[in-house]
Amino acid sequence: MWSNARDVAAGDLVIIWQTRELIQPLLITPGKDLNSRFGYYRHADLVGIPYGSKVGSRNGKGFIHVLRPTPELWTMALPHRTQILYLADIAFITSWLDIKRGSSVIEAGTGSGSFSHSVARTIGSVGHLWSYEFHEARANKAREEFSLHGMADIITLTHRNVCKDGFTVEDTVDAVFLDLPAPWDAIEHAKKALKKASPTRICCFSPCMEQVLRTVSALNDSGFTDITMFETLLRPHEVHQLSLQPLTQAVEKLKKLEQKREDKRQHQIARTSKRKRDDLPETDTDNVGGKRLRTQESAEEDVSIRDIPDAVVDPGQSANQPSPIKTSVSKVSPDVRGHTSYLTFARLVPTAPSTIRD
Amino acid sequence: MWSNARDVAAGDLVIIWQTRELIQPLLITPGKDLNSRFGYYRHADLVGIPYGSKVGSRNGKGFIHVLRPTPELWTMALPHRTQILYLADIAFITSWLDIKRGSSVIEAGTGSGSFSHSVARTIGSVGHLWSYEFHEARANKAREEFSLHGMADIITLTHRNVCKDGFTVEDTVDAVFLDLPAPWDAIEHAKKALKKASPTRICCFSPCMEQVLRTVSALNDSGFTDITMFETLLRPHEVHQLSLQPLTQAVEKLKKLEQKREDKRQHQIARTSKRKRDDLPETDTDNVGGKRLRTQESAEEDVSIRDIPDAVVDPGQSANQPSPIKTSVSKVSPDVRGHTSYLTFARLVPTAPSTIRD
Amino acid sequence: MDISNCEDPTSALNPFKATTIQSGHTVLLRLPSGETKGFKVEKDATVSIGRVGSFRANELIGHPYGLTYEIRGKELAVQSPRTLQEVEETDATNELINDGEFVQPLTLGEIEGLKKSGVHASDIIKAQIEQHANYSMKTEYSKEKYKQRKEAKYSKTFSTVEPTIYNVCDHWFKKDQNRIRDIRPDTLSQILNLANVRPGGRYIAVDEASGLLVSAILERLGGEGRLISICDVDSPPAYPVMTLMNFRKDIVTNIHSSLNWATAQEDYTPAVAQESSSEVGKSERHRIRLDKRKNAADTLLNAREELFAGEYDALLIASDYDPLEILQNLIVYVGGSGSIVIQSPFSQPLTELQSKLRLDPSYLAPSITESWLRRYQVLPGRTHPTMNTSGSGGFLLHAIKVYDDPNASKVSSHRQSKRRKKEADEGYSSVSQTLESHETTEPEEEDAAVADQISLTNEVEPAG
Amino acid sequence: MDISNCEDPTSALNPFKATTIQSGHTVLLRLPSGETKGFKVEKDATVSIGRVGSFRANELIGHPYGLTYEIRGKELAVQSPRTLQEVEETDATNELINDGEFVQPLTLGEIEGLKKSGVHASDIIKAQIEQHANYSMKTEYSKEKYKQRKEAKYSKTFSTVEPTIYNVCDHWFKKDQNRIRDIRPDTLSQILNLANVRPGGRYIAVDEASGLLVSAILERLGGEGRLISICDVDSPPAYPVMTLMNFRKDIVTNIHSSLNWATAQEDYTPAVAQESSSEVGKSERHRIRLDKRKNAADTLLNAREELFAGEYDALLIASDYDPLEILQNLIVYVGGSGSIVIQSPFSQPLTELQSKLRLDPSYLAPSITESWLRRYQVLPGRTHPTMNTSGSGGFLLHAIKVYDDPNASKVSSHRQSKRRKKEADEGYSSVSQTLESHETTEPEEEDAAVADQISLTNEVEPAG
Repeated sequence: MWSNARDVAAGDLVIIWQTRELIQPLLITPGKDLNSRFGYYRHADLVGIPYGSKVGSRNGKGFIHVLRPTPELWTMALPHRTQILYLADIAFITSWLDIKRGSSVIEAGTGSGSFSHSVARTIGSVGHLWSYEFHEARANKAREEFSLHGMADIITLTHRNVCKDGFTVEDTVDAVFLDLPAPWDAIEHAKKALKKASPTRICCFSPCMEQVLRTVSALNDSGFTDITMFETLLRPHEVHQLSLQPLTQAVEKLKKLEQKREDKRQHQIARTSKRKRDDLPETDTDNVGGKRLRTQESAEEDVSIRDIPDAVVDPGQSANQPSPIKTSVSKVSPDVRGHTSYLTFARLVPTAPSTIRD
Repeated sequence: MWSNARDVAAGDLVIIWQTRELIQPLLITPGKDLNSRFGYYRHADLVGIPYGSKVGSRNGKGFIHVLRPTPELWTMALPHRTQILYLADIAFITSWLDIKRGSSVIEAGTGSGSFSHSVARTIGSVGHLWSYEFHEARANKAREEFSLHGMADIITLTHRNVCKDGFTVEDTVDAVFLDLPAPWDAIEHAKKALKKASPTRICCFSPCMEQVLRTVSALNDSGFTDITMFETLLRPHEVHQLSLQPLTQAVEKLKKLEQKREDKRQHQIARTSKRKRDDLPETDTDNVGGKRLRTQESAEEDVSIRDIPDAVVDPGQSANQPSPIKTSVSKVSPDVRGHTSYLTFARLVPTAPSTIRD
Repeated sequence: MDISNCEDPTSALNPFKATTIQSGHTVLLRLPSGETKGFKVEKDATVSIGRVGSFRANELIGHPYGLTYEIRGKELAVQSPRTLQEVEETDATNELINDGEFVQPLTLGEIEGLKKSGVHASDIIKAQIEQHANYSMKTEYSKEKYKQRKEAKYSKTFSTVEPTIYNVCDHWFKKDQNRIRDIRPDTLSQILNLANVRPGGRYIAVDEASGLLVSAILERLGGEGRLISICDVDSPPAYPVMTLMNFRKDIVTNIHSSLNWATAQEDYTPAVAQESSSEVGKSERHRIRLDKRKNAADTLLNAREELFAGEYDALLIASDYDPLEILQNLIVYVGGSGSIVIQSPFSQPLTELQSKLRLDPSYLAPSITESWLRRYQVLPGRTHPTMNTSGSGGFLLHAIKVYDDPNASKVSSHRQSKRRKKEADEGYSSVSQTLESHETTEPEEEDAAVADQISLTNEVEPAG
Repeated sequence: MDISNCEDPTSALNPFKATTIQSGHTVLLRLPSGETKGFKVEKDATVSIGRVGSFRANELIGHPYGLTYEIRGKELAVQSPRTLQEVEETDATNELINDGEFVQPLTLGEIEGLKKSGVHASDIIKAQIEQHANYSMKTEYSKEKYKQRKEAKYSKTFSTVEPTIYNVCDHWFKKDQNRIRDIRPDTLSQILNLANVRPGGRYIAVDEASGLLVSAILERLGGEGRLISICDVDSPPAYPVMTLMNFRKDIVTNIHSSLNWATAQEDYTPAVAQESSSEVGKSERHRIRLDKRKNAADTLLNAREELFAGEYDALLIASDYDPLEILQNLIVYVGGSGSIVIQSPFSQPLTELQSKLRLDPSYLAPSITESWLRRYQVLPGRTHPTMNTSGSGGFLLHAIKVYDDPNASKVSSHRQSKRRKKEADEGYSSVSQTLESHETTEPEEEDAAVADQISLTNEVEPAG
C-alpha cells in the first residue's frame, strides 16, 4: 500500500493535517505548491523530511503536519462520493467478520472506499478483496484510487449491480459485507460466494430498522444462523478544567457586600437629611436600600458575587485565599453522532450432509 | 396519600430498608413483630420515632432504616404482579405527558401499580387517574392497595379489557398512557377519552420494535401528530478508588530482583563447584538461572513484582516511597439494564373546524 | 380569529398557569427549521419572526397552545395538523445519478422573484422539483429528504409550543445546554421524581441552572406547597428559564422565597434587620420608604425563620459550589427520610462526594446515576435513532437523609477485613450502587445483604 | 465421525492458526445456557462438560469450528443449524392466567426419572408443557420464552466456537471483564484499527489485560511483522487469553519478544549479559547450561537492541502504571506519524493525561473516546435491544507521534488571551476532541481552524 519508508519521497501520497477539521491527502509532486489559509508550501520542501514532521509555511501564516497515510487518516481525508463508514463501524465489522491476514472478502458497494482501504490493510498482500459498485463513475474513481494507493493487487473492483447480477466468485470468500439499500436481494448471491467447507460470516449495514427486519428474515430463509444485530458508536469526550467554588468565600463576600450597601444607605440617609434641610430634590440613588429586596424585576442591577473580582470586595484578603485547585474532568461531547447504522451479522456453517456423519 | 407527619404512627405504611436489595413495605401494627436475617423488631417500638430513623434489632443481629414511603421507594418495595416500570421511564413519561397538579390521566393496564403511585403523587388531590386492568385478580389487588395507601379518591380503578371495551370517560383526560401488548387496539378509544378543546398527549410503552412500528401507524391513522419515540435509561455508576502505579518503583524492584537472582546463581555456581568436588548429585534449585528466560511455560514460578510486598524487596526503602494518592473515580456499573421499552409519544391538537377561522 | 375567547384563562383545577396564550406571555414558536424561539406576545403589538414573516399578536391571544399557523400577509391561518406521509418504495435508485449533478435548478434570483410575486411555498418547491433533471431518478427517500429541506427553507408556517417544563427544558438544552448545566429533560424529570416533588411539598433548592430547577419545582407544586431557593447573589436573580413558563406572578410570590448564602446563615444578622433609631418619624415620603424597607425585612426574616424551622421534604442542588459545603450548610433543614438530589455536568465531583457521604451515617445509600436518552425518527419505512441525541445529560447523586443510631450498628466486621485485604491487593476498591440495582443483579442473597449493611455503617465497601 | 481429516490444519494463506480443531487446542464450547467455556481437547481423552455430558475428544478433532453437536451416549451427532422460528401471533393473552399459577407441573423427581430413562430433552419439555394447566392460554411470546428456558435446562447440545479474537474477547469480557480491563470486543477492534495494526507492521505493547492486547496484535500480524511487549514481571507472563487463541507456538516465538521494565531501560545492563570469566570451561553439563544461558542472553540482548532501534509503527498500552511515565519511557521508540493508543477502564487517568499531552508538541491531537455498543435480539416480531449489553467498555486515548519544529508555530495569540479570560470567568475551560469531530460539527470554519492550530501549539484550548 502506502510508503513504509521513514522519510517522505517524491510520488508518495501523504496526509496533510492542518487542523482537526482540515485533513487532506496530497500526492508529493516536486514543482507543485500547496496553498491554504495556513500558508504556502512547496512540495519539493517536503521531500526527504521524516513522516510526522511539523512544517512551517514559507509565508509564516501557519504550519502543517505531514503524516503517513493510514486507512483511519484516509477516512478523515478522503473525497466523499457517498455517505462513508467510520472507525467504530469499520473496526467492529472487521472484528466480528474475523477479517485478518489472508482473508478473502467481498464488499458491496464500494462507495467512497473507506471500508475498502481498511480491509486491504488488514488482509495484507496475501488476502484479497472483491469490491462491487453499481454506480459507474464512482467505480471508476475508486479503481483509480486503489491503483494510485498500490492496492490494485489486493482489490478487484467490479462495476456491477450485485442485487441483479450476483458476484463474480463462487465458494471463495470468508466474509461478505453488504452496504446496499436492499441487502436482502443480494443474500442468496452472497451465500454462493462464501466458502462451503469452513465457517463464514456476513454483515449487512442498514440505517433503518425496517431494513434490518427484512434482512433478518432473508438471512434466516437462506439458512444463515446466529443472526444478531449490533449498533456501535464512538463517543468522543471533551476535557474540561473544573474547580469547585468554595462556599465559605461566597458567604463572606455576600456579607461584606451587604455591609457595604448598608453603609451606603446610612450615608444616603445622612445626605438626604442634609439635602432636606437645603430643600434639594431627591436623587434616584436614594432608593437603593428599598430596592434591594424586590425580586426578579431588579435583577439587572444586582451584582453577582462571581462578577466581582476579589480585589473589589476585599483587596487584602484574596491573596490569603488560595484559588481552588483545578481538576481535569471529561464528559461526552454534546455533538456526538447518535446513530450510524444497524449492523446485522450472521454465520454460515458448513453442513454438506455427505461429509457429516449423524 | 401516605403520612406527612414527622413521626411514625400506628397504622402508617412505612418502608423498611434493610439493604439495597431488601426493601419492604410494612404496615405498623402494634402487637406484631418483624423478623428478618437482620434481627427481630417490635412494630410497637417503631411508633413515635421520626421517619428516617436507624433502629437496632432487639437481638443485636443488625439494624433497619424506617423510611417514609414515596412512589420511588414503593417501586423498589412493591410486590411484583407483573413487569413493572422504573424510575427513568416513569419520570420521563410524566414529564413528556405534562402530568402535574390537577391533571386528568388514563393508564392501562394498572399492572403492579408502580406508575399509578407516581402519577397519583404528581397530580395531587385535585387531579384524577383512571386506571384500567384487564386481569381481575390483579385489579382487585391494586384496588386494595390504592385504598390502603389513601389514594382511593385520586384513582378510579376499573377491571376491563380496554382494547375491546374502551374507556369509561369521554372528552375528559389530558393524557393517556398505554402499557398494553397491542396498544394499537386502544388508540381510537384513547382519542375519545382525551379532551377535545385543549392539546392532549399519549404515550405507548412497548418493548419490541415491531410493536412500535404498528403503534406509530395506528397513531398516524387516528390523527395524532408530532409522533416521536424515545428510549431512556438510568445508568448507575460504581465508584472506585484508583491509584496509578509509579513506574520508576517497578523498574527499581525489577532491577533488585534480577540482582538477587544473579547473586543466588553465582552462589549456586560456587556451591556446585564445591559439590562437584564432593561428587554430590545436583539439585533442582541449581537450574534457576537457566530457567529465567524461558517464556510462557515457566510462568507459575515467576514472581510478579506486584505480588511482593515492599518489605521483601527492600525493607528499608518502602517507608521512603509514599504510596500513590488514591482518587475516587467512577464508571458505569457493568450490570446496567440495557433496555426497558420504547416510548412512543404523540399529541392531539384541538382542530374542531367550527371554532377555527381559516 | 377567535377560537375561544376564554376570559378565565386558567384551568379550574390548577390556576397556576393559563391554558391559553395570554397577552404578556413569552411564547415558544417552532419555526420551519425545527428550531424553537421565544417571542413576547403583547396585545396589539406585532410579532416578527424573521424570514418567516410577522403578524399581529392578537391573532394568537386566547388560542390554546400547540396549533400550527401559516402567515398570510399579517393574518394567521390555522393549519390542519400534518400526518406522516407514506413513502412508496419504487424501483428507482441513485444508481444513474452522477454525483455533483443534483444541483439547485432555479437560480436564487428566480426564487426571490417567485416569492415576491406571492407564489405559495409549496409551488416554489414544485417548480424546483420539476426543473430538477434527476428528480424522477432518485429514490423516494432521497426525494422526501429533498422536499423537506426545501420546505424548511420556503415555508411560512410555525407552531406554538406549550410551555410545559419538558418543552422549556428541551428548548434551553438545544439552545445553550451550558447555561442549564447539561440538565436534559430526562435528567430533570428524574431529579423531580427522586426528590418526590409534589403539590403541597416543601423543598429547598440551590439553582445555578438559570432557574430551571426552580421553575420545574414551582410547576410541580402547581401553586400548593413551599420552595426556598438559596442563591449566591445579593437579591434573587431573574431566572431566564422562568420567563418562558408564564407562571402567575402572585402565586409564585406566595409559594417561593429566596435567601442568599449569607442570609441563610443562622449566626448572621442581616443589616436590613438592624432597626436604626435615627430613622423614625420623618417625612411622609421617608415613612413610605421605611415601610417598604420594613416589608422587605419582614419577608427576609420570615424566609429565614422558615428555613431554620427545617423538616423539608427534599434538597435539590445544581451548583458550581462545593457540594459537600452546601450539604454541611443545608442538610440540617432536611427532614428524616427526605431526599437529597445533586446534579453535575461531570461525574467527578459527585464521585468524590459519594466517597465521603458513604462514611457519613446521615446519608443512606448515596448513589450516582447518569441519564441516557435516545430519540428516534419514526417516519414510515425509515425508523432509526436520530443522528444527534447522544452526548451528555448530566449526572445525579441521590441519597436519603437518615438519623443515625450508633448503638444500632454493631455488626461483625470479619468479612470486612477480608475484603479490605483483597481490595488492597487489587489496587482499588469499589462499591456498586444504584436505586435499581436490586433487580438487575442477582447476588448471592445472604452475602450481598450482609456486606451491604456493613457498607452502610463503616468505611468499607463491598466489591462491585 | 470424520468431516474432513485435513492433515494440513492451517490455511494456505495464513499458516498462523489451524482452521480446524486440533489435538492440544483449548476449545470454547457454547453450552445450552448460552455461556461459553474453554475445554482442552487432547487426542484419546474424554471431554466432560458438566451437566451437559461428556464425549471423546477425537470426535471433535479435525472438524471445522462452529458446528453444533448433541451428545448421545459418548458419541457426538452434528445438528443442523437452527433457524429462527416464526412465532404466530394469536389472540391469547395472559388475561385469564392467575399470577402464581404458572408453576412447574412436573416434580423434580419426575423429571429426574424421565432423564434417567433416556427420554429426549424435547420430550421432557413437551411433557412439561402438556401438564401445564395454563399453557395454551398464555401468549405465544410467553410460550416461546418458557420453552427456551426449559430447553436450556435439559438440552444436551453444545457448539464449538471459533477462536476469533472477537469470540475470545467476548468470552473473557463476559467471564471476568476486570481481568481484561473492561476491553470489550468493540473497544479492542478500535484499538487495533487506531494503531494501524497490519501484517508486517512493528508494534510495542504494554499489556496488563491478561494478554488480550498481545493476542489481538499477534492475530492481526498473522505471522508477519514484529511485536515487543513490555511486562512488569521478571519473565514474560503466561497470558491466559492467549491459551484460547491456539496460535502456532513456533511462529509466535518468531514474531514476539518480551522485555520487562528493567531490561527495557537503555542505561541498565542486565545481569545475564555480564559475562563472568569464572564460568568458562567446566563440565559438559555445565557447558550446556552455559549455552542455554547464552541463548537466553542473546534473545534478551537482541530484543533490547530491537526496541532501542525504534521507528515502531505504534505503541499500545493497557496498564495500571502511570501512562505518562510509560510514554516517557517508550515514546522515543515510536516512529514519526506513529499511533499511540492507551486504554483505561476509567476516563479520569486519560483525562489527566490528555491535559498534559496537549501541551507537548510531540503529540498531535490527543483525544479521548468512549466506546458504545448495543446488541439486539432479532427474533421475528420481538426485535429489541438486549437487556444487558450496556455498561462500560473502557476508554481510549489516541494521539499521533509527531516531530515538533518550534520555529513553525508562530501564530498570533490574540484570540487566545480573549478566550483565556472567558474561561476564567466560567470557571472552566474545554477542548472538544475526536478523530471524527470534523464531520459531526460544522464550526464556523475559519475560527475553528485557527483556534485549532493555536491549541496544537500552546497550552490554551478552544472552547468545546
